[in-house]
This record gives sequence, structure tokens and C-alpha cells, in this order.
Amino acid sequence: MRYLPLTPDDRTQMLETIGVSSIDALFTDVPESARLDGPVDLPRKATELEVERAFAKMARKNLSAGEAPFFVGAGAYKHHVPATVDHLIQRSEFLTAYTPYQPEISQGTLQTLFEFQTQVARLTGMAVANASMYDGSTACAEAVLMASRVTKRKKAVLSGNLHPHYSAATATLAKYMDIEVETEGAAPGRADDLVKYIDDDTACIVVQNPDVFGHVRDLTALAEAAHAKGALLIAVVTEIVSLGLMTSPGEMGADIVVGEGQSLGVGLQFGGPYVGLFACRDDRNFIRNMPGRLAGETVDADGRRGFVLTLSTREQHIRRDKATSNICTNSGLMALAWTIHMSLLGEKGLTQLARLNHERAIELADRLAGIKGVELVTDAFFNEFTVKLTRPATEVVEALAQRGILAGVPASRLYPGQFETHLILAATETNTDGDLDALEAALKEVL
Amino acid sequence: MRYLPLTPDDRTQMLETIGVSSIDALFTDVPESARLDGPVDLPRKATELEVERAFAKMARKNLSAGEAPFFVGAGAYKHHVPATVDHLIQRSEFLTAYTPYQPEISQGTLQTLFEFQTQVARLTGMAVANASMYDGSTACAEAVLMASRVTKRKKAVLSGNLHPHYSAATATLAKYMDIEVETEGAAPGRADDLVKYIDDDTACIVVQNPDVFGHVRDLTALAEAAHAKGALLIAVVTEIVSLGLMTSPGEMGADIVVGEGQSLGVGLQFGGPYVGLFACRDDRNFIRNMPGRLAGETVDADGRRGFVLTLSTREQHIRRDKATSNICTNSGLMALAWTIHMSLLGEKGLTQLARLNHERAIELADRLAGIKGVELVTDAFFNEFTVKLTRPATEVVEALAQRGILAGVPASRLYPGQFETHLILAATETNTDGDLDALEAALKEVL
Amino acid sequence: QAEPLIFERGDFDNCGVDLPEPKGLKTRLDGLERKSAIGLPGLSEPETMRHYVRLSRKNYAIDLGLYPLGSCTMKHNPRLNEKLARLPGLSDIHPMQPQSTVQGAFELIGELAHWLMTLTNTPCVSMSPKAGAHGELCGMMAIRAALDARGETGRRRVLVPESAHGTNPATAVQCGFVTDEIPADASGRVDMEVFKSKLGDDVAAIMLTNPNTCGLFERDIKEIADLIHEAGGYFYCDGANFNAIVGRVRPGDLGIDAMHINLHKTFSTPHGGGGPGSGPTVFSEALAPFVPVPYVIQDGETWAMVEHEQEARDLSGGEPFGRLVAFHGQMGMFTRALSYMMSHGSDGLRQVAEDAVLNANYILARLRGEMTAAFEGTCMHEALFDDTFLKDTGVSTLDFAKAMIDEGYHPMTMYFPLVVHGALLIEPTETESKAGLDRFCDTLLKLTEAARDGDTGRFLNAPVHAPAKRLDETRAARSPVLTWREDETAQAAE
Amino acid sequence: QAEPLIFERGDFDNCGVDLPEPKGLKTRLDGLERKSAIGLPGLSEPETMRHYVRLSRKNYAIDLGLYPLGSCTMKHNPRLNEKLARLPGLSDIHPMQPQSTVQGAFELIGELAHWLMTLTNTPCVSMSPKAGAHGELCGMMAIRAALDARGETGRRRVLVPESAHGTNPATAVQCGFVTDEIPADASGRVDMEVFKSKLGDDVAAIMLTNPNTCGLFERDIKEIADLIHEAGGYFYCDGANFNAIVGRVRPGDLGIDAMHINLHKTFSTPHGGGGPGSGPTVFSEALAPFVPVPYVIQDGETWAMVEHEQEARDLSGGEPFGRLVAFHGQMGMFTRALSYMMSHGSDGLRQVAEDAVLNANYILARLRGEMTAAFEGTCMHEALFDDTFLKDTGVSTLDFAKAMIDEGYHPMTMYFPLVVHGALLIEPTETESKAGLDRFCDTLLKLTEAARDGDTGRFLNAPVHAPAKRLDETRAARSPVLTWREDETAQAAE
Repeated sequence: MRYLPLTPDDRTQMLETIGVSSIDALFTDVPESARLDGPVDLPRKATELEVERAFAKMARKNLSAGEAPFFVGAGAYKHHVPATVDHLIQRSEFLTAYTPYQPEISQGTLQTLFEFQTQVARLTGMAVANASMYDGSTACAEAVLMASRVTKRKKAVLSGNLHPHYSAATATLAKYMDIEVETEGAAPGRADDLVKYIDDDTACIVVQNPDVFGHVRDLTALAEAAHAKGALLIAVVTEIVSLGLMTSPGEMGADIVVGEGQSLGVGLQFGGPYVGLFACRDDRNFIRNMPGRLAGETVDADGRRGFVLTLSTREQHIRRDKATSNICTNSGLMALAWTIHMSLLGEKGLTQLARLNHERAIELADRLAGIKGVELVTDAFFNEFTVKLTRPATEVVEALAQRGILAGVPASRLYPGQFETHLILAATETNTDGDLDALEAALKEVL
Repeated sequence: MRYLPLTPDDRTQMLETIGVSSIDALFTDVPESARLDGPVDLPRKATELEVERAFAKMARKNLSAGEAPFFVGAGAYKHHVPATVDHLIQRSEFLTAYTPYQPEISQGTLQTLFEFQTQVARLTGMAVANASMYDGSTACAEAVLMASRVTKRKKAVLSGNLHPHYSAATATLAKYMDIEVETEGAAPGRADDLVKYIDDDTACIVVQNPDVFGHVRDLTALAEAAHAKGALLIAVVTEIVSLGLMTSPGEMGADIVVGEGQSLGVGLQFGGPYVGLFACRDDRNFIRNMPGRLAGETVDADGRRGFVLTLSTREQHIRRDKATSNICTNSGLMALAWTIHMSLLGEKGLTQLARLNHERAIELADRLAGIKGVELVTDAFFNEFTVKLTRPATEVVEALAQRGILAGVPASRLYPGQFETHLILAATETNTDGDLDALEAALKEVL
Repeated sequence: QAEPLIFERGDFDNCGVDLPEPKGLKTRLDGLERKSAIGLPGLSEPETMRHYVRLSRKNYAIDLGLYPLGSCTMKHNPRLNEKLARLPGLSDIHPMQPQSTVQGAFELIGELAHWLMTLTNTPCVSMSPKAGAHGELCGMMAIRAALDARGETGRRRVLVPESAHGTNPATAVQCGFVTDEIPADASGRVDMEVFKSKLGDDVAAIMLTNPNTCGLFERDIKEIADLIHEAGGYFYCDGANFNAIVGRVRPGDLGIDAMHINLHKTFSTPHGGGGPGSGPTVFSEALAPFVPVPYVIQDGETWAMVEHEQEARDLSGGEPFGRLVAFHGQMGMFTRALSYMMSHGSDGLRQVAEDAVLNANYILARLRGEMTAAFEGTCMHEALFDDTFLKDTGVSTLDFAKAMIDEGYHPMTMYFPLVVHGALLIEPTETESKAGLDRFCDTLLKLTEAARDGDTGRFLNAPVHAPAKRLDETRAARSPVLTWREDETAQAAE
Repeated sequence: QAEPLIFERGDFDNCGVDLPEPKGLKTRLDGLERKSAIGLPGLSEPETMRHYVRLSRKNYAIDLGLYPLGSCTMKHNPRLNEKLARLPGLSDIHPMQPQSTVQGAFELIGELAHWLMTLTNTPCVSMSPKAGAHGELCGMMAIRAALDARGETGRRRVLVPESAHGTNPATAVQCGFVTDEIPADASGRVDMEVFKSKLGDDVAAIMLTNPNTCGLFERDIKEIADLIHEAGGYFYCDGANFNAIVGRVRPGDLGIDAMHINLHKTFSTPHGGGGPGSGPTVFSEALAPFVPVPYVIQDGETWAMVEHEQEARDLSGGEPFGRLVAFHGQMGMFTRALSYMMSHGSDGLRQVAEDAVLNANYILARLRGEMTAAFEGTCMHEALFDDTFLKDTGVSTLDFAKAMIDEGYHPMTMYFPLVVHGALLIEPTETESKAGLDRFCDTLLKLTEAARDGDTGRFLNAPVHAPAKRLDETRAARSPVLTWREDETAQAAE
């Protein structure tokens, strides 16, 4: 087998050195009834070419975003990723390195994480950020747990317009920690009223901006209301490109900002691996209660600047059952992709990219609003918005898929049994005029 | 522009340091009438996404080998290249390095070239090999020039079954060096008689094995006949995989072996870049007359083994008009791909690969020979052979292409006006049983 | 060769991408346009390339040499897998596209699930978990849900061997359990007497790693399974060390109820400097009804994904404990892992386990005379040593490990598991050659001798041949600097 | 950290690929089956990966830092180009497929040809040449063919400035010409008086690099063109330095008859450790009839390739001088170059020339006070110094260059061009930042000072911070060891 360097001769010699007669002798601790005497019932080894062909066959059964006019969002967005990003994350020294527990031979990973943390903190308007989480939804759930630890309270209020997968992941994680989760009903196209839920038991309110329907809102009043009751405001951003154009959650008073970083560097990847962003205020208590890894600056024995993983006494491998979370993996390689893409963009590029996204969405919204049978539900938005159709959105989307157009996410797929005619559409810099033409024409046909 | 780091501010400051008022001041040596005052008439800068789309559009207009049952050979062969090869040749330190003129910081390139030379020499059965040529055809042409220098004779005899592109490239290069080129008529399916051409003016005879029609021959007698007259035998190998199974040209008495290395590591690439192999006997006069670069072993100031480019007094940058050739570029990156693929294969893998190729060709030949209207012309072959059809091969190939099958090369495309019904087909390890079925069925239809 | 930070090098006005000019449309952001600068430097593409290529060269990597981290399984990462994960038909698809347009993706997930269930002999797998610890959460939540469904509100104690990974107790706590530690016996395995004494009607489960973190197979595993089941609890198996037994032992045959599988360990998806991982979790019949959404199902030639709890209830009467994550798990890792598994096949995977165990035992055999093996006998896929051999040398486990860096190796896992003093845990994996292992053993023997000979400077100052000397971790933790600030430029320039 | 050769590490029985088992069919090789072993070691995939990754780290590269090789134009290699070159529709096509199945490939070649002709203002281009020197051959053969067509068998003398690349005289000789050298004048350009004196009816052509290898634009180029044409000869322009003028000056406007373009220089296809290159050659109307086969032609929406001389004669009355190479040239390089050109556009390419010249002049301005500039005034894309500043220091140009390695830089081009003593030729290219140039200049100034201050050890022993110390090139040439032999293992182990 091409990945196994031992030759039959090697094996014989090694068994001799070990002093056993056969490989079976090394497996004698396995209960006899559980020892398999031959391979399990699965195909035998395959050549590279065979494996490539099997995967190509599966790949051909999917309609990829690049092949179709594409308007699907709802928490994952198609953006163009520079070729440099994918090249760099395939560097052996990045791709095949482990967690940088040995800092002397991991400065590459550590410095990029430190740079990543700084970029995330600045972009979200916060003071500190960690070295990434699994994804946006788990970052959101962990933020609620952290808020509960920080405030020592046991209630979390979730906006109804928070991505339902995020709400579900949060509720699931909170459930057995005895954190009570309250949720307002969803309200496409407007900001739900969360202030009324805040009381003295409230650890945090969680609000997504732009929300899952694409609507944007000012969080300032909400932050003030929360703070007045001693609660924290957790802001969720699933389209991180929006922060190139919009006031940051930090500036609006958020205490913790979590986000899905997939838009930069990562690609669609059918849902994962993505990269969760996690940032918070500069408060010792906050930092000591953060989940996930942190890279920090220090000096080496010669006094030269260097970086290490730090504050690991929060973490499971040191604190075990007292840890702030059980996490022992970040999304390092995706964080690298994110930080490379962000370094290429810089402030100038990100701002321009955000503006292009916004403009494409405006153009799309105006075009669709002009179609009979389409009503624009979201009047303030970034690059995603919701329309109400005269037919069930699921049928419309399927009919458009048959025409080779990937038109968006029916709201009812996220909220089963609700919003049957609502369709959530995203536009990005990757959409051409031709894409807009195609959608407009096809939509007219199927409505 | 994304590749240009200078900012407008930088430019202003730098002009100041230089002491000129504008960039135009640096171009004043250009005759005024030749100074363009604006961009030429070509499109303006394009984003990555725009460029990607333009190329994807062109790519879609081609039928790629992987999409079709594929039997095209005639000097370039489709083999499976392990993913490791393409990954490694994209390592920054290999891809973006220059010619290793500074050996202290080029040991990576130099050692791989030294390993490459050794592999080529062993495979061809020769004592030494150079660090690669542009491709097989130019290697062939340079070998004739070298033979003329070594023997101080001015006549070259080319087999009629030498790939006509090789003959043409050789004749072109020989023409102005006043080397007379004689060629025998082509003879599909048999060894042409070259002995009769050898006389006391003959510098070399050039024979391809397997020849362009796929026929294999024993070169021993030819070598002896040539040597008897003081001429050299140059053996050409366009399908290097054949040497995994066949007696090497060196063992059959060749003095110089040239080859196209494309089959290993390189891929089809519509004709280039490929990698020319060049090997010869261990003879001081031969080596001093070789074209191209040579990596050689030496020691550094601490006495440790190291490698350098050597014997460069043969080369143009030292010897100028007295150089053995004007070449100052090899096919370094492709040589790297070749040597990586060969290191993965090793003797065991190469032998097995060659056998698989041979067997597929036998199966294909037998199947086709069973079709009414097909006559197998080549009885001894490696992975390529020629058949005679009842219709012009060009028509047949086009009809099969319409059916999505790439069926081979009509001999008349190589020999205009000749062999109209001859078709040259290659089979490799990449051909499935389904490919053979498809060709067989379709060929029955169109004949 | 210090590499400046991008904040010290880049420029807010520079940019390494080209984008079309915006048209200047009036925004519709309801007045939420950003008013202040962000502070993000941009670098041209050539500068970006160099920054990261140069930084990368400060890392060690499996592509450079042996990475003998016990319990972390750092093995060769085939580039075929990287290539296939980048097929546009697999990478450029959206998790919320119409299901009719992603049938191949569902098929791939289903195929991988089939391999995982077959290799473990279990009837069910959840593909959601994003990493191993996330898989533990998935498994323990299912256990909690099963207990809740049985109305067993009093079962909250989870037994955890002291050799367990830290994630085990941390996970148990996140599921509302308390942990109770079981010591190791003299052979490095669960002390069966203590284990039995701890069983009771408040016991929810045992979390056991097998082979355990001492590199030993828990001989009594079937008895443990029987006893925990008799006591009304469940058996969670930490699958971090599955590499040792894959293809030779099916955990389902040992009586486990749940086990996560680290695709980034046993099935070689790259660690990427700390992530992403992927931790699909298999379940027994008993726990299968509680698996979270989403999951794929097959109906004839058609695949579908069950995305909502209600849908799961309606379809199969299941009681999902919820949803762990947005979308469908680590698709990119699924592709790589399946490619790896298909490449090996059932015969190759069996060989993986055999060679992994053979390599570890070879190291144990070659070193046990000079370094102190923690336990008697042979081991599974990793060899555990304690620091007795360093006694009175003035060299600590840490110093010894750092000296290995100067010899060109990444250190082994240190100070874990906690059951032995100054642990050194070496896992070579099956992708190391005998010649490579010999060089490694020779080096360790040379270092052992140097320590014994009093050449302490070599250890205390190590590493000296590395991109950085030993780093001050205390300082980093005491006054944390977690982001770059303007005033650092001057400091850095000092 | 010596890396053993594969021959010292691999095994004839080991293999890093998996292949199906052959069926054991009887061979049809007419008795030519191989009878003896080849001697090719095989390595498993993980071992292969490490061998080459480790070797790569012994190389310098443009991705690591400045590569200031005069006349070689080492600039940033965008990865977009690598990605596009690997599109299966462009990379996985065979040069002898039916033309109807490769229309997109022909279109790409045609499009690139259009860009090259437009940028040079010429009516014709041959895409065959595999490298720059091959392009020279293409150009000079066309000139030879044109002369032969005119029956001018007496014109065999080619004028070549002494500053020319070695390829120029070598190429001329390969076309049956003899060369006649023209010295440089005091300003570093063609000595017009000598040039004029050498004109005559035996002159076939002049081969002139412009900007020349001193980094200077040949001010009198139009007069040179006129005079050589008047004398009945042709003007071959070596396009190696096209980077300095691309988008600002069209060589066709200067009166050239032929010029090769190094796609791997001006248009940034990677050098790959010495190749592949690609050297399309443009032609004036006078030489167009003689271009070699093959070439693409367009008829409405359809593309075709003219592959045979007779076909060319029949179609256009051309007289191709022959064929340079099998198939159609360096397609993989065409893709990369066209991607590069389209990315820049006509405006970006103009900026390339301007920034390249600006960067070179900035270096010249910053260094000319301490190092000795070879000529007065400004330069084009490269700055030439001689070794006067090293006089009496005991440090040679070579020593100075090797000391740069210890500072983390690749040396500049040394001892070329031959017109100045101990030349140091620096070409930064446009893809270097001002900050990067400043660091480079600071380093050179520091070295200059060190040389002046008598710190010769630093130079004579350099490099010390490199994968190898200075290598014994004389030994290598005196007793050449060009392949590995068995008995070397012992020697290497010493």
C-alpha cells in the first residue's frame, strides 16, 4: 500500500527485535471473541485512479455554485477566493502541522493566529478575539455559556431572527447546562422586540445582524437595555463581509461578538469546515471565561519577540472538568485562510468588496421587486434580503433548480411550517449581470 | 494592480530620491516617435474572477482526455500522475527558483537534478545523462549535432519510422549547420533497413523504438553496422514507460539515447512543456560535447557533499560562439516532476506500470483485429500499434470524436498524402474495460 | 530572521486583490454605514506570498519528519485527498441548495457513514460533530437524552479513568454530569475493583479510551461493558486511538454504546496547525433514536437529509437530542477521509493497525533498556515512558523533549497521561519507515546517554537550532498580549 | 542536515504507487523483454513527500525574498496562473487530438498571439520556441531563410555587441553565421562609429538586446535599424529585457525584424529551477513568410492549425524554414502568460514597465554613492555596477555576492555583462515594495562599508548561513561525477 513504508522484510526483522513471533502476538489483549481474523466486509484497496474516478462520479451528481446563477445565502456565502489563499494553506508546514504546543517550532502558526486575532478584534470592534472556533453556530452557543459564566445567570434571550440552526445549536448546548433559552417569534423584514424579555436573571440577549432574513438593525438601544439590567449583548454576524461597510457590533455596544468567517478564504464546502469568530470586550473576567485557544505575545530566552498559546488554564487539557469548554480543536487552517484573504484585502479591499456586495443586492432587490408576484420584505439590508412570492417558495426554488438556477433558501426550510412563500436571496460580487437576467427571466416564468 | 506593491506615495518619494520629476524622465532615451502616450489597444486590467471566467470558457470548448475514452499517442501519452507529484512541484522553493547558479542556496534543485540524471542514465542503459532538454524532439536534433561534433562527420541517417515531427525538427536544426540528412521511407509495422545508408561520412543513424507506428525492433545489429563504419547509433524513445519492460537502448548498443519524458509526471498539456531526456556513453569526448546542463557532485568548504552545475565551459554563457549549443534553459520543473514520479514508482512500480500498458494494448489490438474492416499492421509492439481500416482514418477519427471518443492519430496527419487508412492507437493503464467496449462498438458503427 | 507582523508591514491603502469599481449606488443600510476606520492593513499579492511562506518555514510539520505525538496520531497526509476535496462538484456546493442538486454530496456522506458503521459494527452514526471533543459531546448528550427518556433524573455520575483525555471530564460536565475518577491498576489499565465499587444507580456512564492513553488495550473491556450495562449505565468509548485497532477490532463487538472517531487522526485529514477536525460518532441500537439532526437517509436511488427534529420524529419515531451545529458537519473532511479509506480498503486499514502497533512496539523494544518504560509487556500504537531514567540528571522531561528539537524532531507528548511521573508518550504511526524509526531511536539513545553523562547544558538551553529559543510562557499568561497594538512597533524594533 | 540520495534511501522492492495486478498475458515484444535489473529505487509516498519537501528547503526562491538577477527578471509568480494552467480542459488535452475537439486551445493560443503582436506592433508571431534561446534560433533561422530566398549566400556575418548574452553568438553560429563583435561606447551603448564601419554586403543581421544588458536603452536604435536595413541586413532584437518597456514602447515601432519574448521573464511564468521557458518570436512583414510550422489560423468562428510546410505554402504562399519542435510549443506556459497579461491589462502592463524602471533607478540612486555605477545617468530596469568600489579591499565581486547570501538575499548577476570589470547587475523588477528595496539597499551599504573597513573574513568565508558552504566547482569540473554510483554510499557516510 502506497502510504505504508514497511516492507515484509522490515516487518519480520522488527518482530524479531520485539521478540514476538507474529503480529497477532501484539493483539493478545483483545478479547478473543472480538478479534477479526480477516478484513471487514468493505472493498479492498484501490489505486489513486480508481479513487479519483469514484469521487468524480459523485461530484458530477451535484450542481456546483460556479456552474449556475447562484443566490443562496442564509449563513454561507459564495465569494471569490484568491488563488493565493488556497496555495498558501497547502504549504506542508501549515497543512501538516499539529496544534502549536511546541512554540519554538510553531512560530509560523502562532504568529498567523496572533495576526488573525487582531484582525478579528478590529473588524468586530472588540478588544480581543480567540484563535477561532469550529464555526459560527458553535461560537454562538459557546458565547451564551460564557455569558452565563460571566454574569452567573441562567437565562438567555435569542432573537427570533437569529439563524434557526444557530438557535438550535445554542439551545442544545444550553439544555443540559440548565440555561433557560427564550426565543421571540421570527419577523421577516423587521427587528424583533427583545427588550421586554430582559430581566434580572438574563445573562444575555443574542441578536444577529444582518439577521437571517437579511434585515439590518441598530443594536445600540438593545445594548443599553441589556446593560441596564446587567445582561450582556451577544451580536452574531454570519456574513462577515458586511462589516466592511457597516458599523461594527462593538461600536454599537456588543459585549461579545461571534461570527461565521466562511465568507473570507474558506468557500462553501457544503457546510464545513468553516471558521468561527469569537471576540469580546477587554475585561479580565471575560478573557478568563473565553472558550477556545488564544495566541499571545511573549519573548524567548534571547529576549526576542515570540508567540505562544496562552491562558490555557481555561482549557480542558489542564482544567479537565473545570474547563471553560471541552474544545480542544480550533479551525486553524480555515483561520489561516481567513487571515490570508483579509491581509490581501486590507481595509481598502474589504470596504470595496462590501460595497460591491451591497450594490449587487440592491440591484437584484429592485429587479425582483419589479416582477409581478414578488414583494420585497426587507427594506434595509446588506447583501441578502427576503421576498414574498405568490407561490410556495420551495416549489419555486425547485422549478428554478430544474432550469439550472440556484435561487435562494425558502424561509420554510429554516422555519418548518412558517413563511411558506418567503424566499431569502443573497447576491455577492460573484454575480454577473447575466446571473441577474437569468433569475429575473426564470422567475417571471415560474410565478 | 494586485501584483504591484508600490503605492502612489511610494512612487512620488522614489522619484524624488532619484532626482527626476516624473516617470517619463526615465524614458527619455526612447526615440520620441516610439513613445506611447497611453496604453496600447488591448483590454484593461481584469479581476481574478474575470480572468478565471475567460479561461473556463476556453477550457470548456475542448474535449479533455479524462472525459473521453482516449487512445491518442504518437509521441505523447496519457498516464495517471500521482497527486503528490503536482503538489511537490508547486512548492514555492522549487517552482519559483531560478537556474541553480548559486549552488549554496540551490542544493534542492541540484540534488534532484543529480538524482534525475542517475535515473535517466540507468533507465536508458547509459553511463551519463544531462539535466534535461526542452523535449524529445529537440533532444533528438541536438543529439545529431553532437554526433556530428564527436565524429567530425556531416551526414545523419534518419529512420523513416522516426516520428515525423522529430525528423522535421532535426532536419531544421541540421540544415544551416550543413549536416546532410537522409531519410528512409516510412514502413508501418516493420523495421526499415538503414544499414544501406551507412558510409564513411555518416555521423549517426537515428532510430526510434518503439517507432512512431508502435513497432518494436532489436537495435543490436544496427548498432554493430554503425560502429563498424565509425558512426554512432542514436536511439529515440518517445514512450519512456516502455523501458520498464523492454531491453534498454544502451544494452542494444546505442551511443546516445534521447527521449521524451512526458509520460512520467508531466501530463499531456497539449504538447508542452515536456521534458527531453538525453543520455550517452561514458566517454570524455562525448561528455564534453553534450548539450545542456549537467549537475555534478563535489564538496563544500567543510568537505561535505554538495552539488553544482558543472562542465559549463561547454555552454553558451561561457563559450559564446564556441558553445556546444545555444541552450540556456532546461525543463527543470518537468524534470522534477519526472524524477518524483519515478521515485514513487521505483523499479517495481515502473515494471508493473509497463506491463499494464502492454497488456491493455494487447487486449485492444486483439479486439480491434476482430472487427471486420480492421487489419492489425503491427505485430510486435509495446502500448501502441497501427491498424489499417477500410475507410480514411481521418474520417473515422472525426466520426468517433463526434461520439465523444478520441480514437488515435491518423497516420496521414503525420505523413501528409500517405497511409490514408492507417490509424495509430495507444492504450495505457488509464483505459478501462468500458473505454475498450466503447471504442469497439463505435468503430463497428462507423466502418 | 524575525518576520514583522502585517500590522507593521502593511498599509491601509494597499491591497492585494483587484475588484471592479462600485457604481456608487445609494446605500440601504438604514444609517448603519461604518463611520470609523477599521485598522486593517493590506499587502500586495507578492508581499502576502512572502509573509506566509516565510512564516510557514518557522513550523515543524509531518511532511518534514517524524511527529511522534502520543494520542494525536500524526501520520502522512496524502495529497490525493487534498485534490479530491477541491473538486468543484464537492467543494463549491452550498449546504442549503435544493436537495435534488446535491445528491452526490449526500451519497458521499452516506458512503462514509457506511464505512464507519462497518468498521465499528454499529447501526448508526452522527456526522455532525466538528471535532473529537464535539463527538464526545454528541455521544454524551445522546446518553443524557436516553437517561432523560427513561426518566432517570438521578443518574448523573460519570466514571472516568484518571488516564483519560481532559476532554472527557470537560464534556461530561457540559452535559450536566459530575465525574468520578477511576485510578489505573499496576498494569496501566482500569482498576476493576475500584470500578466495580463505584457502580450504582446514580451512574450514568463510563467514558473509556481504548486502547487507553497509556497505549494499552483494556483487557477487561467486555466485562466493563457488561457491568456498566447491568448497572443501568452506558458505555462511551473515546475513539482517539482507533488507529491502533481499525480493521482488526470492531468496537461494536466490545459492547460500546457510543464512540467518536477522529477523522483527522485515524483517517488522516490534515491537522492544519490545530484544526479543523471532524468527529463522527457511532451509536448502539440503544442510543440510535437520540442522534441529533441532521442526517442523510436513502430511499432507493434518492438521498435526502433530515434537517428538523419533528421530521425525525415523524419519519422514524426518533427523539433527536437537538442539533449540534449549523448545516451538515465537516464535508471537506469527509471527502478526505473517504478517499483515504477507499485507498486503503479493508485490507489496507487492517494493515494500518498492524503496522502502527508494530512500529510502536519496535520503538518500545529498542528504547526500553535505556529509557524507562512505564509498564511491562508490549504496547499497542504508542509507547509510554516515565522520567525515572532522568532521575538525578538535572534534566526534566521538558528539557529532554526540547533537546529533541535540536536533533530535528518534534517532541513526543509530555506529562500525559497523568498516571505516570513525567510521562513521555511516543506514537510513531504506520507511515514511518523502519530506517526512520532507527534514526529516531538512535537519537533518543544518544540523548539519554548525554543526560546520564551530565551534559545538562545541551538540555537546559535547548532548543538552539530552532526558529525561536525557549519561550517565556509565564510572562505570556501573566500579562496577556492577545492582539497587536500600535505602540508595539517600537518595542519590536528594540 | 544532509539529505541522503534516493539511491541511498530507497529500495528496489518498495513502491509509492498502487497499481492493479497485471493479468499475465503473453508479451508481444519480439523477444525484447528486459533481462536485467534497472537499478531504480522506490520510496513509499510518505518518504517521497519528505525527501522533496526537505530538499526544497535548501533552495532560495522568489517567494522567499528578492531575487535581483539582472537580465533574468525574477518577479512574483501569481498562483492564479498555476490554477488556470491546471484546468483539465487546458492541461489534459493531447496535441494530436482532432482539431474540432481543441478549439478552445487554439483560441487561447490565438489570443495570446494577438496580445504579443499588439504589444510589439508586429504582424506575425511564432509560438513554437521552447525558451528564449530557442526563440533566437527561430528568429535567426527566419533571417537565414529570407537571405537564402533572396539568394544572398554571401551574407553570413552577424554583428553582435560585446554586451550581448552568450546565446546570441551561439545562436548565430547554429544558423551558419559567423559573429562580429561591436564594442560598447563610453555610455554603455553600441559604438555607432564602429557599427557603421562594420556594415557591408556580407552582413546578414545585427543582434541587439534592447534595453541592453547594461540596463540602458539604445538611444540610436532607429538609426541602427535604418542602417542595417539599408545595408541589406536584418535586425534581430533580443527581447530578454522587454519587461522594461512593455506597454510603453512597441519594438515594431523601432524597426526590428524579429524578437523573441521570454514568457518566463516579462510575463512571469515560473522559472522552475531552470525551466521550462517559452520564447514566442515576433516578426516583421519581411520575415513573416518564413515562420516555421505549426501555427494557428482563424476562419470565422473556427480555428485550425497549420502543421505542414506544404500546407503553409498552399494556404498563404509562405516558405516556412521548417519545424522547430514536435507539437505546438509550451501550451502550459501560454496559459500562465495570458492569464498574467489579461490580469494586468494594457494599463497594468504599462505600469509594470514604469515600476520596474522606477525600482531599478531607486536602487541606483541609493547605492551609487557607495558602490560604483558603471555608467552615468539613469538606467532602465536594471542597475549596473562595477567592482571599482571593492578595489584594494581584498574582496571580489564573487565574495561580495556570497556575503549577500548570509544576509538572506540571492546575489545579483555577477561578471556579466563583460563590458565592465567585475560587473554586478541588479534587477529588482516591479513586484518589489519600496520598503523591501530599502532593506536591500541598507544591506548592500552595510556590506560595502564592511568591505571598506577590512572585514574581509565575512566575505571570503561566505556564505556561512546557508544550506551549504562555498562549493568546489573546480573539483566538480576536473573529475566529473554526474551520476550516483554504489560505492558512494560509503563516501557519503564519511
